[in-house]
Parts: sequence; structure tokens; C-alpha cells
Amino acid sequence: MADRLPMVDKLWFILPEVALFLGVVVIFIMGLSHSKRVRDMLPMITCLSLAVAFGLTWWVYEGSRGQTLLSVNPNLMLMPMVGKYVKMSACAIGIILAMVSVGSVDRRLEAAVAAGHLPFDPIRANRGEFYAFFLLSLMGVMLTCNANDLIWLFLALELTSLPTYIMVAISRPPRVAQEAAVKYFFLGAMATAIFLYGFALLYGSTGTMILTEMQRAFAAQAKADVVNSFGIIGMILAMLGICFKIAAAPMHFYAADVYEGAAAPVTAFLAFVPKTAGMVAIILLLTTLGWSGHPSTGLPEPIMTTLWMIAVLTMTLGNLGALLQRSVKRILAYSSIAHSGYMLIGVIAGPANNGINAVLFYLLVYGIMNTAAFAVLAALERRGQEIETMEDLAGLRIKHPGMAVVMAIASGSLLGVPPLLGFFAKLYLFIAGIQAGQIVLVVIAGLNTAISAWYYLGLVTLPIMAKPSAQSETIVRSPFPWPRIAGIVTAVAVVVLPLFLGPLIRASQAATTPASLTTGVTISK
Amino acid sequence: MNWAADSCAFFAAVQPLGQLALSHYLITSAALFAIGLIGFLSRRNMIIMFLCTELMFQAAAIAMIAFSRFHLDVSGQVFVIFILTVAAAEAALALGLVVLLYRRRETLNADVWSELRETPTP
Amino acid sequence: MTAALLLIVPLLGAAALVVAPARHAKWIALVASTIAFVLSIIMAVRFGPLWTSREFNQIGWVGLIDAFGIRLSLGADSVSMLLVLLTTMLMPLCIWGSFSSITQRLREYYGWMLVIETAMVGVFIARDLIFFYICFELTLVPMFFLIAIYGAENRARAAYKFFIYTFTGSLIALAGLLYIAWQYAKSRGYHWSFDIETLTTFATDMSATEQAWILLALLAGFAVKVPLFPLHTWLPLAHTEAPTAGSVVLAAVLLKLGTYGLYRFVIPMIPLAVVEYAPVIAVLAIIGILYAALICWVQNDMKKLVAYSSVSHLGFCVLGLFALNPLGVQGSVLYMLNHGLSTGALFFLVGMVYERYHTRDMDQMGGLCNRMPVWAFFMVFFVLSSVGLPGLNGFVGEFLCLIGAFTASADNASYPGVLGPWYAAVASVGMIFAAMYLLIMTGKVVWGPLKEPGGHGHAGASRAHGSTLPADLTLREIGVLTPLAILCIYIGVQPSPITTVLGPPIDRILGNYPETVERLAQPDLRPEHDVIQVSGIEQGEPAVSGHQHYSGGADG
Amino acid sequence: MTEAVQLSLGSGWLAAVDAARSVIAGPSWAGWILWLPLISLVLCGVCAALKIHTKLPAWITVGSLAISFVVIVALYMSYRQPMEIPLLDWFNLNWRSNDGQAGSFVAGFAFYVDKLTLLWMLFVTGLGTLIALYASEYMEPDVKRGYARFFAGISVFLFAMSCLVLADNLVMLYLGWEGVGFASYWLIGYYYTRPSAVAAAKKAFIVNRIGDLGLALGIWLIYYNFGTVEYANAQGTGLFQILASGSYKHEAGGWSIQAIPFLLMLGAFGKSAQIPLYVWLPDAMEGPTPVSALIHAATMVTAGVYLLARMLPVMELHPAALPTVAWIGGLTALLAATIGMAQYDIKRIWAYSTVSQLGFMFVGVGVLTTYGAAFHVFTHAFFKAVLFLTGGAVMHGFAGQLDIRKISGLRHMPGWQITAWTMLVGCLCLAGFPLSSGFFSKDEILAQVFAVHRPWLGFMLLFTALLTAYYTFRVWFRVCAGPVSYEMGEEHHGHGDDHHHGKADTGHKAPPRHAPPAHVAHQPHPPRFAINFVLVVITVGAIISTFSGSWVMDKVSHSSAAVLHAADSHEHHPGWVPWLAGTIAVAGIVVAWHFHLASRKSADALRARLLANPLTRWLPTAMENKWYVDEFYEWMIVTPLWIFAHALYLFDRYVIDLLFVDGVARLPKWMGRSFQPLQNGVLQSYAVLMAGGVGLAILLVVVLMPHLRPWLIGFFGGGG
Repeated sequence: MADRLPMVDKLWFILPEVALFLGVVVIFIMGLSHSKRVRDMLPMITCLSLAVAFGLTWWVYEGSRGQTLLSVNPNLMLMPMVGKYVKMSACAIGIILAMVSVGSVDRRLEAAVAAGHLPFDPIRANRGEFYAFFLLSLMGVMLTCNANDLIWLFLALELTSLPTYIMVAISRPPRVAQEAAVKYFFLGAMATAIFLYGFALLYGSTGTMILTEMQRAFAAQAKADVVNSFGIIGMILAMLGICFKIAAAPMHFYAADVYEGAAAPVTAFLAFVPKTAGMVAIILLLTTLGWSGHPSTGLPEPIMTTLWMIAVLTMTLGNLGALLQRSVKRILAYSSIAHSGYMLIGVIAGPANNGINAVLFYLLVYGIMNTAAFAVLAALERRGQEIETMEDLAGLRIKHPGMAVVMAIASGSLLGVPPLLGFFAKLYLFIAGIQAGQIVLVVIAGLNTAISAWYYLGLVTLPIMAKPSAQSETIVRSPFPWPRIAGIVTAVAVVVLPLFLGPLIRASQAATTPASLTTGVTISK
Repeated sequence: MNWAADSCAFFAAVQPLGQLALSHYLITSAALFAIGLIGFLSRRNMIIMFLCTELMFQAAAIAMIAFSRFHLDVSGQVFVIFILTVAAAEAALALGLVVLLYRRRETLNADVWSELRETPTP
Repeated sequence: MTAALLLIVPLLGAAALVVAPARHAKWIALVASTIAFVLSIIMAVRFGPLWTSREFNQIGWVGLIDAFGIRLSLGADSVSMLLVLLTTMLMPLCIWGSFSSITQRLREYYGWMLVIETAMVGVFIARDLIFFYICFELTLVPMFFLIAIYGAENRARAAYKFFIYTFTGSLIALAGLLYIAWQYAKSRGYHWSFDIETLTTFATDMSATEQAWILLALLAGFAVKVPLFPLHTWLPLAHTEAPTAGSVVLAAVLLKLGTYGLYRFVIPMIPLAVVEYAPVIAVLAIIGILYAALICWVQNDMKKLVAYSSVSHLGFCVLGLFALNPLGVQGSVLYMLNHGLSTGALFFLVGMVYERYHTRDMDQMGGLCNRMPVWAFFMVFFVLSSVGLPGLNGFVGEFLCLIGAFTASADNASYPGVLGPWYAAVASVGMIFAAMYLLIMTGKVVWGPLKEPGGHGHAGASRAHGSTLPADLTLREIGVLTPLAILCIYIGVQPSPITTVLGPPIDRILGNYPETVERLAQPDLRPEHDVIQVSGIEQGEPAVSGHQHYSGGADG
Repeated sequence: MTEAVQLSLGSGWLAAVDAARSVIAGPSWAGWILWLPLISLVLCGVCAALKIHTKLPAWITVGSLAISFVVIVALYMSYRQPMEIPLLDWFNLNWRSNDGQAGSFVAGFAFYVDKLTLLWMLFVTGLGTLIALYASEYMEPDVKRGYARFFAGISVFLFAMSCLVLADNLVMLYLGWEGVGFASYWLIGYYYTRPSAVAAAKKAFIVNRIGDLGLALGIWLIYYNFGTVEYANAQGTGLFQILASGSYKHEAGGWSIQAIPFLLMLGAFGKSAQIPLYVWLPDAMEGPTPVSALIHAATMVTAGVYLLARMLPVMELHPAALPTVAWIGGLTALLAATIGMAQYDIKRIWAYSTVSQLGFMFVGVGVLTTYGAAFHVFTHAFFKAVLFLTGGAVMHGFAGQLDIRKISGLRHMPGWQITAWTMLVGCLCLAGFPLSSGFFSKDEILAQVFAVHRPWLGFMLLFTALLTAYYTFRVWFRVCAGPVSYEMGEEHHGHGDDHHHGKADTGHKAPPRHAPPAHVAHQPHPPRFAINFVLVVITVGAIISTFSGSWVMDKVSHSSAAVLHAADSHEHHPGWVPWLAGTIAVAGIVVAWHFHLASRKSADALRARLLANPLTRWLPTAMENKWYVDEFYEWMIVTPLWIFAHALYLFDRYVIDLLFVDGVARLPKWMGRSFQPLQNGVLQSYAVLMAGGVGLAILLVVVLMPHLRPWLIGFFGGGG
């Protein structure tokens, strides 16, 4: 073992997280300041710190010191380069999410203070806490990808989800947000307990917490063809626990209610951040179990079967659920469940068939598409309330042509209509799935996409073609311009990015070609 | 004084946990987990539900300690420390939330909170 | 380079439309589509020797999305060149034809028309599987919007059904296509390539069971578009609701994507499955011919009648295609062109009546030739062209398809086939039904005493109050119909230049069919599980032989 | 060119066929026969477009027809042996498969001229010119409305007919075949404001199309068996050349080669209105009279006879083919004659008589006397044209009156003598009065029937000849002879038939029906010079045609339709046949004289007695209602098909669309609804479901995994 303690080397790679933490501290303090101008600066600082973290990640990984550290100690981390890709995409989407959430927290309190009815009372103001937790949760995601042992992984996952419970609670005043928070918290706690127990069994079966060593232990057991029941059960429990984060099959029940209850920016946040953390965690865990290690079939059959079942159930329940909804947020909730199902195809395909690159690429693309859809909801309001049902969207084209086009592009891309980015992400997943021999799974995913055409077409036709209904007459722009800008930026990204597909996919491929993965064969060029 | 070496020596002298003893611990931790889970599912009171999640956390901690003792590897116990801290964080958060809800609905019953649901469409 | 330009010009036009004021929209669209037409003519002229060569003309490629090995390469053989010319020729006419019928949301309308033109041209000149699929699906989006925004009463339902029906089909076809690409990649050590040419040479060596599954998948995608018999129910609904120019584009070109897909993917790539299931598909086509023809007979909505008639006509096209001999396939390609011209024109004519009387119900109107003699002339002309009167274009395609199917029996000398005289004989009964329902329609609408909808045959007080169109055709409308009429006569009288041009590519595609048919004819040699040694195909890398295990072939 | 003469049915034609092998290239100026009608079509179209309200289109058409007649005569003069004149290539596909097998399908615009073609083209263009001249005056009242359209139709017809007759291959023949059908659709539907005319036009085209289908199937079978559709070509791979060389027998399969003659027969019967498909010809009388005269009496309907004559070698492929033709011809002749007897409308009677005479011609072809058939075609063309044109003149003069009971004593009316006497000549020829042209041509056929020992068919034809004589003179005695009395048709002055013809000009209101048209002429106006001149010329032609027997024989014997040498056939003809035929004709005339001139009352009395007696009531009613054949077709074919079509449409809309497509579409929504109760919003229920999910997963892994291991490896293997 190298004489240097691995932990010290790894500190270098968490520099971006440290930058974020500084941001968090500053935001906490500024949140309490009496002057409105300072409080309005909070989103700006969030974006600033995220930008700094973005730059730092690039510098950390590409810089000379980073490269030497990686080359000197290959199994410093299980998948070292994943961090670069995930951190940068998390920061980028984080900036957009921050823009979307401008002005949604403490709306009524700030208005009252501005109107002079209420003196500013730091105790009641949550805007500071909201943005702080926003950054903390993003920090959690960034930490997950550097995890090389179970403890770090557990802490990172908790750091991701705990702040989100609070964000849901303080996102908007009405009772329904608190109900969502309660559900989210308790079910989250239960899921955490389950995957914690899983970690315990994993530790028990391999005797080590370090993922790289665990990988060797599993490989050794596989070669000796020992059926390690504790390990398998532990892995299943861990995965099911983490499925709560990505809202996959058995653990997806909370998603619809929580997404509907929380405010649109928070729901956008929930749909992306915990999902990324969960996906990265599952990838790390399954890599220990070893696509590479296991001689015969990549993942051992029990895991493969469970994953297959989860993927199919998630896709189907997600799509079937969405068909019946009238509320746009509930539709987007079910669509997020369905998209987790699609991503699991990539996970099943495994790194040998570019499955992991496909999942990572899909995460980024899903982040962009989903945020675009939620930006539209955040950008418009009716009598101070967020727009909820499909009737609100009817005939949006007449008064808000921009937002109608953004919604159409977002749902078109979520559906996977060719020229838009979503199609290429889904195509990459399908190619990975077919390359892994999962023809049946890809066909099921194809049929699910077809079923999803119903509600996505609904989201396209209502704003563009339907006649405005009584409700949609009174819809007006929200006083804050930022969500609309975020919507337009993401829509443009969805339309323009297919032209730069090459570099994006090469980046996602670079994420999974560290030394430790022996059979990482990439798609040519 | 190289306390690190001494501690290793101390451990070295201790025999690793027997297979049979390990199973006893695992059974207790599994039972504890089950109790926590059933309590979580059945009890209506939110505080009790939270306590049941704590139970589940502790069950995992016991298993962790048992395995650490079995493998003579200290990282299991280090993990337990972190489990405790996280559990404490969740407790703080849970109580905060419960107080918020109590102020809203004057009851701790979890079933009250079920407006967000799907009304069966025709 | 002109091919890439051909794709970009309509897109630039659409982009310009977004900026331009509404009243200039139609002129910009017309200019853009005419430029595209001129470009396609330049491309055709410069197509040079390839018109008659057996090779495939690789027009050029843009390594845009080369991450997956997709090289967005464009290329055309004479069949796709003809279909491109059909598309680019029809587009200006459609745009010019819809000047008076579309009054609001002009920019969007013409924008979508230009986008659909790019997509259609993209499909025909795509040499890359994924680029083909992108354009194939991209045609759905503008068509969906055209029907959903500018359609008639229950346009939303029609647009939904059209989109989802075809979208599902094409997704299953994508799975089939990806399976072929995967097998190819696997046999080449995972160097993915989506080039249609290499995949075609590779796919022919796949085992019979694999090819059967792929046939099912590809049929699911393309048969919906053709529309083959059981999957045709979306067409009448989509046609009756689509605006005039929309249904002209839908009938003239979008249906040809299905048959072009069959021609480009099904026939060359999976010969074993095609030979085995050609009779089944031929029977479906024949049922389609007679079934749709009889239904046309009882229709009283003109547009639905013409829609069902295109279902019946394309049955001939598919029958010709699966005759698997040069006569049949040349006939079906000719049929694609002719159906585009005559049915496109028929939809224009029905649209012109709809603009004036706002009804398509044949029972409400009669003897319009008293009121609109020029319209009546064109109506009778194009009815006769689609009835298949010799001397006009319909006859040429229909005759070749039927004679192809007729001579596609097992004991034919040069091209033994799997169909036979009985298939063609039953299908040719469709010619009688075609005459029946089209002439009954003409009899009701064109001839007879004058009866105008909404008022008995007095001076056109009853004519649509809103429409400013004079009774008979305006110069613009005549301008739209005359080129189609001239083309109909030209192809009808002089098909030989087209048939000589179509010869080489069709010979290339049907190259190894006689052998496959003979091989499948003797039961003992039928491949049960793995693949039999297939003689080298005359161009491209040597076919990899002996496919028990997928050893890496020595492929460039 | 040896004139080997064998009497036996089969081999006789071989000698004549080898004449086809030595085909020389003909003069290219012959192409003008085809281009002239096209030019006149285009010019008439231009006239229609420019709304020229003069008789210009008539002169253009007559001019072009005359020139093409002159070209035909020039071609006839310069004719030495069968000629091949390629004009334009139409279908020209040739291919080569991988294993070297080459194939081709060549069918161009080219002429194959032999004596049979010349014979047919002569009387087609000749009569065409004359009748076009007649029509120029007859259609005069329509000058403002459809004049150009009418003459465009005539030019299309001539173009198509010349394509058909001059065709060098079967596909160009098919073009002419359908083109002629289209021309008759165009011209029958000329009075398009009359629903009955439109229906008749549609019926004509569709029934023709059924016949054309037979022809098309025949052509494909010929291509399928012989690999070519051309009659004769330079490389010697023409149809006749293959037949002559006899090399086809062993290649082709059994049934397909035998079926060819029957399919060609179906095509011929469709076009020449024989038993199964004759229903369209009587309705075709809705068209203007010149059309009936030219197309539906003289030229188009003989296309079927031409086809069978041209394709005689092919008809030999099945021994029973020609006898069937003979029997169907005979039966049609009898049936049409019985119906013709009981009609009252002059044009309908002549229509049925045409069907009957065509039956005779097919008998001629059937019993292998193509000479007899061609001779009858030639003579029939003339005298039937006369009858139709005189009928037209009567209708023209009496403002659309055609009912034989309403006009009589035409002979005595001033100015109508020419019409009456020319009609008499026509009737004499039609009835087969001894020494008339009809007598000689019909006698040829009758004699040949008995020569080939078919007594039953012979006596049936003799009985038909009797009926023919009766109904021909029934018309003459009713209309021309007897006391002068007439009732004007309610048709106002001018043209058109016994109905109101709406003159709905664009924008001009159609006159109301009930008001009596002011200027109805009370006096029938006799035909003027143009009509009389044409009548006289054609009557002279009819008389001359009696002596053209030998000329026709020469034409027929030197073409692919040659069968027996004229000289020998006469010896075998039983001598008594002409005498019997002559006496029968005279007897028919006497009976007609008795009933329709001497005592017209007795005819009505006889009819009344027949109707009274229940046993024989069916006879007159059935005959007047054309044996209910139309109703039979309607009931047996059209209505069941209509009901089946409705059933299909309902099936398409409800079963395929609603049940399958929408059903499958509703499936996801229904399944979604069944999962919906799970989301009841209660925290604990979610927790239970989640715990249940986890438990199930663990159960699956622990319990089931060991058993499922092999299957799962199979299912999930593959990858990696």
C-alpha cells in the first residue's frame, strides 16, 4: 500500500465542495440581513459559488496535481473521472435551478415587508436557509462521486436528501407543501434505514468498507464461485434503499404527491439532484459487485433480475400513471419516474456496453429538459399562485408565446422526438441496451415511449393549439424575470445541443475510462 | 509512545468473534430492524414513527459492530459513530417538522395528512 | 454538396419565416421551396453516369453526430433521386395551392411546410440509418401540427391517432434496425457503423429466424406508413381532417416513405425472410386493394373516398414490390411517382371544391361541370389517370406491377418468384372496382344536372358566403394543376426514360433473389438455424462466410 | 408465300401465319393515321377553351379523318406484304439477373399492317369521315354548348380505334381497347345534364372494363407463356412467329396456355356486347345518333371480332374455344332478336339488332369462316349505319320522337322520300332479302355452319334470321308505310332526344320545365342536304358492298386470320342453304307486312290475347322487359356487392378502428386506472407498499434464485 494515506490525497478532489461550503456560510449570514437589497442578492451568490465550483472542478481534475494524484494511485477512487463529469453537470444545472427558484421562497413575507405591514424578522425569513440548503444538497451530490467507501457514500447520500426535506417544507406557505415534506421525510428516513442495513450486510460479507477492496473481494469470491448470500442481499437492500432517491419502482409512491406539493423550483430540484446522487451511488455499488469482475455474465443473476424487474416496473408504472393526470406537476412527476426506468436500462447494460456513459449523458439531458418544463411553471402564475392544471396551459400561445414554445420543446424532447436532444439521449440508451443483448427491455422501453406520447402530446398541443380556457385567461407573468430566462436558455440548449453531440458524448465516455475498469470498450471515435 | 501500535497489539491479542456468536448478534439486529419497521408501519403517531426509524438505524449499527468485531476491522465502529450523528441530525429535523405540523393541525396523527392524492378519474 | 444545400435551404426558409412579417410568409415559403426544386434539378442533372450505374452515389457526408459512428452521410440512387424530385416538385405547388385556403397563423403554416420538406428529402437521400430514422420520425411533427392546427372538425383526435400510430410503429422498426446494426458491430468487434450500404451487405447473411423477427419489426414500422391492410385506419381520419395542402403532402409523399422504407430496408437486407413471407404480405396487399376499393364505393365524403383509394392503390405498389422481379419492382417505383401525382392532384381538386362550398359531402352537390367546366376537365383527367386509363401515368405503374406479380411464379426463367398468376388475377379485379368508385364519384359530382350544396342549383347565392373565389378555377389553381397534368401525360406516354434509369439500382437490389428463391424452394436446403454460405455480392467487401460464430470479419 | 390449303380446322392457318414471319419495315408516313386524330383532338380542345361558336371543330375533325382515310388508301395501294412501322418506344424494360438469365418486356407504339388491318381501317376511317360529316349538321343546334367537345370525342375515338386496329403488340391493342371504351364513355355521356345519359356512360365504361380485365389477363398469360406481347418482330420472337414454329408447346405449363383463348373471348364479348356483357349497348343509345351509328354499330363493336380474327392462331390453343364462341354468338343473336321484336323505340330496336348481327359475326369466327365474319362486318357496317342515320334523321325531324307507334306514312310526307327509301334499302339488307348485301354475307356464315356439321346451331340461326326479317320490316312498315300520321316529340326545336335537355349555360338560368317551349315546330322539318347526301352515299356503299365478297376474301386470306381458301369452301357449302335463307327472309317480311301494314289492329289484338291467357302472359312481358337481364345483374351482382361493401365499411370503422386500434389505445389508460388506488395519499400505505416491495425482492433473491439460475443466465446472458 502506498505510504501516503489515501484520505489525504482525496482532500484535493473535494476542493469544489469546499468552495460551495464557503458559499453556504456566506448565504446563511446574508439571509439574516435587514436590507432587502442584500437578501435579493442571495440567488446571485448561489450562482456565483456554483460557477466557482464549476471552474474549480475543471482545474482540480485537469490540473497537473490532479493528474499526478490519479496516475500515482489508480485505485484512489473507484471511478475517479465520474466526479469531473457529475460535478460539472451538477453545477451547471444547479445554476439554472437557482435561476428558476428566484423569487419563489418567502414571496408573501418579502411583499409584506416591502409594503411595510411587517417589520423584517430574521427568525421568520427562510430565504437564506433555502439557498443554503440548496447548495448543501448540491454539495452532497458532488461528494457522492468521490466516495470510495461506504461511510463516505452514506454521508454524501444523507447530505443530499436531508436539505431537500427542509426545502420542500419551506418552499411555499400553503399546507400542502408541509404535507409533502412530511411524506418525503418519513419515507426518506425509512429508505435510508433500509440501505443502511444493506451497507451493514455488505460490510459484513466483504469485511471492508473501501469500495476498491470490496471490488477485489467480490471478484475473488466470484472466481472461487462462492455464492455470497449476505453480499447479494446486502446489495439488493442497498439498491432498493437508493431507489427511493431516483424514485424507482417499489419506492416511487412518494414522488407524485411530493412533486405536486412542493413549489415548482423545488420539484425541479428534487427531480434532478437526488436522482443524480442516487444513480451515481447505484453505479458505484454495482461496480464493486463488478460488471468487470464477474466472469460469466457481468452482474450476478439475482441482481440482474431485480434490476430488470425494477426497470420495467418503473417505466410502466411511471407512464401509466401519467396518462390519467390533470395536474402538470403530477404528469412531470410520473414522467420523472418513467425516465428513471429508462436510465436503469443503461445501468443494466453496464460499462462494457457504454451503459454507464449513456446513463450519465441521459442524466445531464434529463436535467436540462425537466428544468425547462418546470421553468415554464415557475415563470407564470395566476393570482400569485403557481399554475397547476392542464387547463391553465390551454391556449398559452396567445398571451405567452415564448413560454408555450418552451413547454412544447421541453415535452417534445422528453418524449424523444428526433431533432431534439432527448431523442439522442434515449437513442444512446437504446443502443447500449441492445449492445448488452437486452432486446426485450429495449422493445418494452420503446412501447413505453409510445405510451408516453399521449401525455407529452397533451403538453405540446394544449399550449400551442387549444383555445384558451377561463382559467388560462388570467395567467400573468411572474414579477421575477429569471425563471423565464432559465426556461429560454434550457429550451435553446435542447434545440442547439444536438449539433454539439460529439463533444458531450466524448465527455460522458471520458467519465468512465479510469484504469480500474478493465473492459471499458468505448464506441469508436 | 506509539499509541497506534499499542492499540493494534491490544486488538491482536483478542480472538475474532466466533461464527456462532456473530449469528446471535445478527439475529438481534434483524429482530430490532423488524420491530422498527413494523412500528413505523403501524403506529399513527408521528413521533413514534420517527422513533421507529431511529430503531432501524440502531439495528444497522448493531449489525455493523458485530461484523466489525467479526472481521477485527475498526471501520465498522467508525461507521456507527457516523450513524449516530446522522440519526441525531434527522431527529432535529423530524422534531422541527413535527412541531410545524402540530401547530398547523393540532394533531400528531399521520393519516390526517392525505390531501395530496389521486382522485380516481372516470 | 448540393444535397446538403438541398436540406438546408428549406430550413433557412423556415427560419426566415420566424422573423418575417406574416403577409410575406407565403412568398418566402414559395421562394425557398422553388430554390430547393431548382437545387434538386441541378443535383439530378449532375447525377451524371450514376443514373445508369449500379453503384451508389455517396453525395457527401457531414461528420456532425459522429459520436455513435453516425456520419450523417447523404447519397442517392436513381430511385431516391426520382422521389426527391417528386417531393421538391410538389412542395412549391402545395405552397402555391394553399395561398387562398390558409388565412390565419400563416408563418407557422409555411414554416411547418418547409420543415416537412426537409424531413422528406432527408429520408430519401439518407445513407445513414440513424439519419434516415431521424428524418423518418421528423416528418411526423410538422404533419401533426398541420393537421392539429389547420384541420377540420375533430382534427385533434385525427392528429393524435396519426402521430401515435406511426410513432409506435417507427419505434419498433428502430429496434429492428438497431438489432441489425448490433449484429454487424458484434461481428466487427464493436466498431459500430450505421451506413446502410455496409449493413445491407452484412444483413443478408443473418440467420432465417433473425431475419423473420427483423421483418416483423420493420413491417410494424413501414406497413403503418404504407398503409398495408390492417394498419390503415389512421389514413382516412387523417386525410379528412388535414388541410388541402397537408393531405396532398400526406398522400403524395408521406405514404411513399413506407414503400421507400420497404424498398430500401426490407427487400435488400433480409432476403430469406422476404422470400418466406412475400406471399403473406402480397395477400395482405391484395385484401387491401379489394377491401379499400369496396369501401370507397359506399363513401359519400369525397376526401375519405380519395383517402381509401390511396390505400387501395398502394396495395398494388406493395404487390409489385414483393413480386421480387424487375418488372414488379420497377412497376412499384413508377407507381409511387404516379400515385403521388394523380392522388395529389385529386386532393387539390377536392380542396378547391371545399374552399368554394365548404362541404365534401357528394350527396349535397352534383353537376358541378355546369358551374366549373375547367375544374370538371381537370377532375375527369385525374380520375382517369388514377383509374389507370392507358396513355396516362396510372396505367403504366399498375400494368407493370400486375405483370410483375403475374410472372413471379416459381418456374419463371430469369426471376423466379413466390407469387403467381392467381395473386395478380385477384388483384386486377381491383382495377374494375377502381373504375367503379371513381366513376361513380365523377358521375355524382361532375356530371348530371347542377345541384349546389346549400341551395338548389340557382345562381351560386348558396356559394360559400365568405369565400372570395370565383366559380371556376383561378389562374393560380390552374397553374398548380397543369404541371401535374403534363407530367401525367409524359409518364403515361414515355415511361421508357424512367424505366431505363430505374434498371440498374433495381437489378442490384434484386441481385441475389433468384438464387434465394431457388434455394428456399427446395425444402432440404432451407436454413433452420444458422446461415448458409452466400455467394459474394458483387460490390462491397467480401461477404463474411460461415456464421456459426461471429468471428471478426476482415472488414475495412 | 405458299398457299397450302388444307380443309382441316387446325393446320390450315399455319401456312398463312408463316407469311407473318417475313415482315418488312413499312413507310414512316403511315404514322399520320395516328397523329391526325390527336391533332384534331387538341385543336377541338383549343376551340372548346376559346369558346368558338362555329362549326370549325366539325371541319377540323372531318378534314383529319378524310386525310387519314387517304393515307390508308395510299398504304393499301403500296401494300406488298405485312409491314412493321415503329413510331415511338413505350414500354422498353430489359434486365439481367445474377445468374445470367436476361429477360425483357418490350411494347412500343408501332404498327403491324397486313390485309386484315387495311380492311378494317378502310371502313373505320371511311365511315368515320361520312358520319362526322353527317354529325356536323345533326349536332348544329349544339354549336354553342358542346360542339367542340363532341368532335373532340370523335377524334379520341378514331385515335383509339386506329391504335387498336393498327397495333403491333397486345399492349398497344389494350391501349386502343380502353381508349375506345373511354371515348364511348365520353360520347354516351355527351348530354351530361341528363342523369340517364350519365348512368349509361358509367355503365358502358364499367362493363367494358370487366371485358378489358379478361383481355388484360389474356395478355399477361400470353407474356407469361410466350415471353412476348408483340405479334411479329425482326428478331423472330413475335407471338405468331413462336406459334408458327410450334416451339412453345413443351415449355409452357398446361392450364395457363389453355386459358388464354377463353380470356381473350371474355374481352371480345365485353367490347362487342355478347351474352354476358351486352347490357351496356342498348343503354348506349342515350348518346347522340351519329355516335350510335359510328361507334355502337359500325366500328367499335366490331373490335371484338377483329381481336378474335387477329388472334385466330391463339384461339386454336384450346380445341373447345372456337365452338364456344360460335354457340355464344348464336345464343346472343337469338336472345337479342327476341328482345328487338318487342321494343317500340327505333334506336333501341337497331341496338338489339346490332347485338344480334354481332352474334352472327361471332358464329362466323367460331365456325372458322373469318372471311364470312369479316364480310358480314363489312356489309353490316354500311346498312346498320344507314338505319341509324335514318332513325337519327327521323328523330331530328320529329323533335325527338322515336316511338314507332307515333309515326307512320313517312314515305308520303314531303321531303322525306330519300330517308324512307334509304331506310328501305337498309332494311332489305338487314333482313337478308335475296340478292341484298346482308343476304350474301349472312348466307356465307349460315352455309359454313352447316358445312362444319352443326345443324342445331344452323337451324337456330335460321330462326333468328326469320325474326330479324320480321322486326326489321315491322319498323319499316310502321314508320314509312301506312297512312300519314305523326305526333311531335315534346322536344322543342333543335336536337336532343325525347326528353328535356337543360341548356344551363354558365350563369344563365335553365328554362323551367313545365312552360311549353314557344317555338316548337308543328311541322316536322325534313333533313337538309348534308344528311341526305351522306344517307345516299352510305346506301350506295351498302349496295356496292354486296359485290365486295371476293375483295374481302382476298384481304382476310392474306392475314393472320386466314383459314379456308374461298374457292374450296363454296363446294362444301350445302347448296340448299341460300335458297332456304332467302325464302325465310321473304316469309319474315310477309308476316311483318300482315301485322304492321295490312292490319295493325291484329298485332295489338294478338298481343292482348297473349297477355290475357295466363299461360302465355310471361312471353310478351318478358320480351318487352328485355328478359329482365338488367334486373338479374342488378339483383345477382350489384346489390350483394353493395351490401358487402357496406358491411366492410362498418367492419372497418367499428371492428378494426374502434375495437382494435382504439381498444389497444385505451388499454394503457385502463391499466393506469387499475393502479390508481395505490396512490391514496396516506403516508403509511406508501410505507407498506415500499416495505412490501423490498420484502418481495429479498424473497425473490433468496428463495427463487437457486432454481432459476440456468434460465436467467439464458435470458440475461448475451451481453458483455
